Amino acid sequence: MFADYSMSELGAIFAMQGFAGLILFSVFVLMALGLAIIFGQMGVINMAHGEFMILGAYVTYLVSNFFAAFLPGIFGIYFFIAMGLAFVVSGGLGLFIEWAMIRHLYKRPLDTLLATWGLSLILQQLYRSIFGAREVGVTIPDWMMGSLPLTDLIEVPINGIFVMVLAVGISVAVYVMMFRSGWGKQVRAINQNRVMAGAVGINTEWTDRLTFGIGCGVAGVAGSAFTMIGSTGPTAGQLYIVDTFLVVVFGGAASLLGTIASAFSISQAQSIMEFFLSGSMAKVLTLLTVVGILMLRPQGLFALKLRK
Amino acid sequence: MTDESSKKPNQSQSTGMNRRAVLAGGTALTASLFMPKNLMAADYPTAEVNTTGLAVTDDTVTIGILHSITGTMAISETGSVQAEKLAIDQINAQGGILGRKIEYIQEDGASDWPTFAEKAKKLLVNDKVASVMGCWTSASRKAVLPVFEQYNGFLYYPTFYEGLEQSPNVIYTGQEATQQIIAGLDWVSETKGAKTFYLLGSDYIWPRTSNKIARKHIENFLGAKVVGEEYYPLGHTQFNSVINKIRLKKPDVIYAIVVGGSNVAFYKQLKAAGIDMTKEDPIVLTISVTEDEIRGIGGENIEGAYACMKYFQSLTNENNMEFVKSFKEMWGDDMVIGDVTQAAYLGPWLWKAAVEKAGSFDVDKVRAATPGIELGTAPEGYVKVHDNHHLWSKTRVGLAKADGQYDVVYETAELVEPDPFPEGYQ
Amino acid sequence: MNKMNDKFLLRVEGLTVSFDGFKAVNDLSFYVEPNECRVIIGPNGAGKTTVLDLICGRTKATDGSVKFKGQELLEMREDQIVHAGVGRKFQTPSVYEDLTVFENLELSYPKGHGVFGALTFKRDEAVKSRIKEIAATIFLDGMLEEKAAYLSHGQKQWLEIGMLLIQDPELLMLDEPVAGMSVAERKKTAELLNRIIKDRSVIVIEHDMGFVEDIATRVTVLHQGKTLSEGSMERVQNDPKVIEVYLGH
Amino acid sequence: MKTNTLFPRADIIGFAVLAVVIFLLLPAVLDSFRLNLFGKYLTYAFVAVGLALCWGAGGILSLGQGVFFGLGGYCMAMFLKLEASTPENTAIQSTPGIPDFMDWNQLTALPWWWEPFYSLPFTILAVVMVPVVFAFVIGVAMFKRRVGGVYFAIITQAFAAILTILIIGQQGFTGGVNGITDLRTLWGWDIRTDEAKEILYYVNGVLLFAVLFAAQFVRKSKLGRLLIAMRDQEDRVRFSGYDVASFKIFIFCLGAAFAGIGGAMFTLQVGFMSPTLVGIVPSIEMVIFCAVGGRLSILGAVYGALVVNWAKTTFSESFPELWLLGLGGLFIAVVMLFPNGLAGIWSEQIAPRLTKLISKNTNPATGQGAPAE
Repeated sequence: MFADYSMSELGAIFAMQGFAGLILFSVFVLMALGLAIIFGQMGVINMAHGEFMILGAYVTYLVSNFFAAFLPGIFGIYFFIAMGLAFVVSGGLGLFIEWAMIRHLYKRPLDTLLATWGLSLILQQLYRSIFGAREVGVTIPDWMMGSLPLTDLIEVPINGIFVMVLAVGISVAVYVMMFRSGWGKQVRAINQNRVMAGAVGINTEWTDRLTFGIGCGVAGVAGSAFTMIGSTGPTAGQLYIVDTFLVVVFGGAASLLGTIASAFSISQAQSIMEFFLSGSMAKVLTLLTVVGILMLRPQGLFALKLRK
Repeated sequence: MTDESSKKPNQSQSTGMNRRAVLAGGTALTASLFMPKNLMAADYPTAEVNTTGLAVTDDTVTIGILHSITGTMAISETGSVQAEKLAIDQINAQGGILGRKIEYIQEDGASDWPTFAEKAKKLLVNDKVASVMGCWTSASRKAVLPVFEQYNGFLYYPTFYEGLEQSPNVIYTGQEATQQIIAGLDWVSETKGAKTFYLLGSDYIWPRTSNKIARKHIENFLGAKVVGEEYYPLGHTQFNSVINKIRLKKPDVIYAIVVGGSNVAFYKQLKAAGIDMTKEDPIVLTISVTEDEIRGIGGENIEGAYACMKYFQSLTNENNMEFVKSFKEMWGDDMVIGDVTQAAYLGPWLWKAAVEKAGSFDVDKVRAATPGIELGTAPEGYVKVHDNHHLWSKTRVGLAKADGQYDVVYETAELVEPDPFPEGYQ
Repeated sequence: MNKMNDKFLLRVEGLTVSFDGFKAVNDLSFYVEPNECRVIIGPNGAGKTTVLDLICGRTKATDGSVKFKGQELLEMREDQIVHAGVGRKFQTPSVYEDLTVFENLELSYPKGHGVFGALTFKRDEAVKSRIKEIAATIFLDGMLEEKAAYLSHGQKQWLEIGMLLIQDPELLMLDEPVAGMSVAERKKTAELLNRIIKDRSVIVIEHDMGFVEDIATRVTVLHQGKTLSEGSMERVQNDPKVIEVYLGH
Repeated sequence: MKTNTLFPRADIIGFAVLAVVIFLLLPAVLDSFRLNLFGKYLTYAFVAVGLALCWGAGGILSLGQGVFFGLGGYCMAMFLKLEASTPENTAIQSTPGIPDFMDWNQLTALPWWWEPFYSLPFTILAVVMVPVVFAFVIGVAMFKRRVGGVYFAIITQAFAAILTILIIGQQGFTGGVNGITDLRTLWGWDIRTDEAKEILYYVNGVLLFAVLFAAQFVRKSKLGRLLIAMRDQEDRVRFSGYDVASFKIFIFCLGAAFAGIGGAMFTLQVGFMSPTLVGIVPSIEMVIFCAVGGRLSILGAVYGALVVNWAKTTFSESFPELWLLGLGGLFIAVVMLFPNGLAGIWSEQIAPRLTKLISKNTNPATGQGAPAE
């Protein structure tokens, strides 16, 4: 396995694979954060999570077209505006869906799974009707598509760094919201005891709606960022759903830190295995390992031991 | 393949043919095909042209269109549907076939192979269609194949594919693997002096079989070396690991057969990783990216890569200029046309030619008339149907440009013979 | 094993459980004799319910030992503990609301507890008469065909007690059996409990001091996961430590 | 005591109506093509019935039933493929006598684990036992550790993903993304003819009824009541002295066995098996069949499979570009408005009125049961 490579190459392998793993880690974090908020804090299984992400990607596509047509001079920065808009649009749709659908199903978590699956089918068809069945190409500003050569073997893609910075930024933002703001306190209070939270004057209805909306909004930002590395088509969202759920569940559903830790371990494992095995087998082994560990430790990596 | 239908063709018969003669004959025929033959339905009584109960009336004939309109494959199959409808419209405008207008029944395979089989059966058994334009993936073709053989339907299949098949009930209008692969490898070896290759693909039969053929050709005929071969699950979107491997192995050529959404991810990540394809270090050679796919990838992300297939939208021959113009008129100016779309466009025309040659819609007669059918009006240039139901066609290499089009940098001097069961490559 | 000549039915020794460092039960020991009615009292959060959870296997102990008739309960699954002869009633009534009273009792009938047994279980005369007998004991003999969902809160509590009785456990653990009951129901329950504790050992958690006085053989006062005081009702009531905890906070 | 009899009157009517629909009505009104289609839909009903037990009664939602359906189907397909790959039929291959896709992938000998599938009895056993063993392993690992609810659903979903990737990736052994195609005969009997399809339809129907009887037996046994008890008060069941995990494992394995039989019948009637039937999407769709029919009702599950698939076919024939909207809307509507599905509409809306009409002196407690309940 190692025999084919020289020492310096091996060093470079580990450096590059470590970095590839970090990019994958950031991708997982971005995918999973929105879901971790919704699933972890509300217990809602949002099977349409991938479609919310793709909505963000389509928003980015539209904004990029708009800038290319009307504001070519500042095309280089359109991406930031697109991400903001993706948050607003996906989040807004999230608010609406919570109001129309999710709030009626809080007592039936498994049913949210079915209803949101229906939603995902509808969204896919809407995307197809509006944007066509083909993938759309999102033009990324040139400065984001290059790379920084460190040595002649090691190069660091700029969009990778961008995704990482974004992942860190959003994680911090979510952390601050959840643990340092009044809203976060309310969310956690509701998560622990809905009735009591309502009794002490927390507007549980609005807090739920906002939580769901923010989770969807974060998904939209993730989708917007993924236009740099992935495809944008009506069914692209389905590619992410299994990975995303596994990351969240593996981390221990209620814990943001767990989600991040689990994204880290899965991504590192996968990227190291990918180097020494073929891609398909690496994927199978990663999934099997995660599932195996989950069977031994169903509560996930991080979970509070609670007094029942 | 297992029944008598798939016996290997008698190769001596076709390989012995003088290709120049074929070409010459083709040019002559081109002219005659441009003239709409005014065939009147009255000259061909329904009872005579349709002895097997197909959906043929005195003034119409019904065919089926069977592609995925929904699901993951809709991305790829949309272009084929559009091309087939365009061809049907044009044929009808010229007076139809044997004086009958073509009507079509369109069914959705929904990217689901059992659904393809179900719909194929519906088209053949319930709708009695005279022929079917359809399928895209090998899996869908494999699913419908027994249906077509059982009910004696006639399928025009447009996609370039892995070969290893030859059914009496299918006409393969795309290239089989050796046609597409070998010319490109020869070209990159001769003109670019490529010595080392890294083979990469999505994990299913077409990339695997194609890479198998490529590997044999590279190792046995070019005397070059394969330094890596790798497959990723369909829909995989993370290619940083394989890009790292490629960087370490420093191959002269990355031979990529990645499909669908993975394509977009692969080329974007390749570019972002600092591999500038325009510098040709390494050269990226693909057989899976048509103009259609570039729309999703973004021309700027694949600029400098080479693609090897039989058709590019930028071909400058008259047939193609006319075809591109009509296609855009019908479906919009922003449309692009890829290899498969063009091959799908050939389907109705080839069928028309075969029916007229047979003077009948009966599948058996059409089948008997099909080998040797020539089409001078094909956008890709002259094509001819081989005894093995595949097409003789030229293979070309295109260089991807930032605007999403290919510059044709090479084309084979002569038509390449289809060889679905290539000896020495299995 | 000195199973036969052990004076105690249940020996709890050094029992400890910690939740992320917080020790809800801390090095707790106590012993229950056959036919004893032990009442556990203590302020909220003292760890009373957790002790019952630990004994019946619902919560896994961090340390210590719980021996029932010489068997180590901490190493057994919940259902094995039940079969060993320990029954448990929860604080909030937990009955199967979608099933009838009869079916609720039938499921608790100590036969056909394996997969195969449950498939081939026959509702014979012995089963029926035993269920009727228990139903009469718990004042529900007229309601056998009602769905449990339609019972009042008190009736559900009785039904759950009945589900335990039909198992005929040697040790019965009751968590606040009269909480939330009307005065009339409470009186009937006291009467019921007095009847059923006669021929078995019982551990009861209860706040109602009058009720405790009525039934207790001995009382254990828990405070912050430890025994604060133990003995007869009278002794405990006069223990200055107990008075301080209950009145001095 | 209604729950103690295997067939309360309402259930007898329900079974009889379904038998009339499957054995008389559908064959009478449908041509052989449509009948074959309904035969295909009915194979999904096997899965849906298993789900009605696991999920409806037991509260165990598996999003990986496609795995079991696929395993059963693949076992059958392996047998049929071996029978179709006689040395004469495959004479043009480099290695005659092995399935064509193996030859394309340079396999020169049949893998050892294909060998037993030359035997039909072994295959029939495998159709049931392979899914059951697989379910047993998953069940033991998960239920003994008390993984339940949402977690179980997601992990089973991951299994569906894993198996799909494996089948596609190991194409030399499995036929890859194409699946195992071009199946012809069963012990020399051509399964592709219209007559054969008709016979298979009836075989399918009979097997479905066998499965329904088994399911009814389980539901009406004490085990059935235990499942409901477990769904509502798992702890109480445990403290009534039951090893909850073993019951869950049992019902999960039973569901897997049903799904395996369905898969095998699918292979026989459709003529091939492919990984698209194993993955996440079909697995979720199977849950939807069950939900539409009414998750509590085994007969409802059958109607659910029929109605949803029929709607899917019809919709996609008439409005190919819109059928996903309809399907998605149907899911949402069922979950939000009719959580007990068709069976719920029947038993809550229609049946009470019917019962009132028919027998006025029936005790309301015993008269409320719908055939579908």
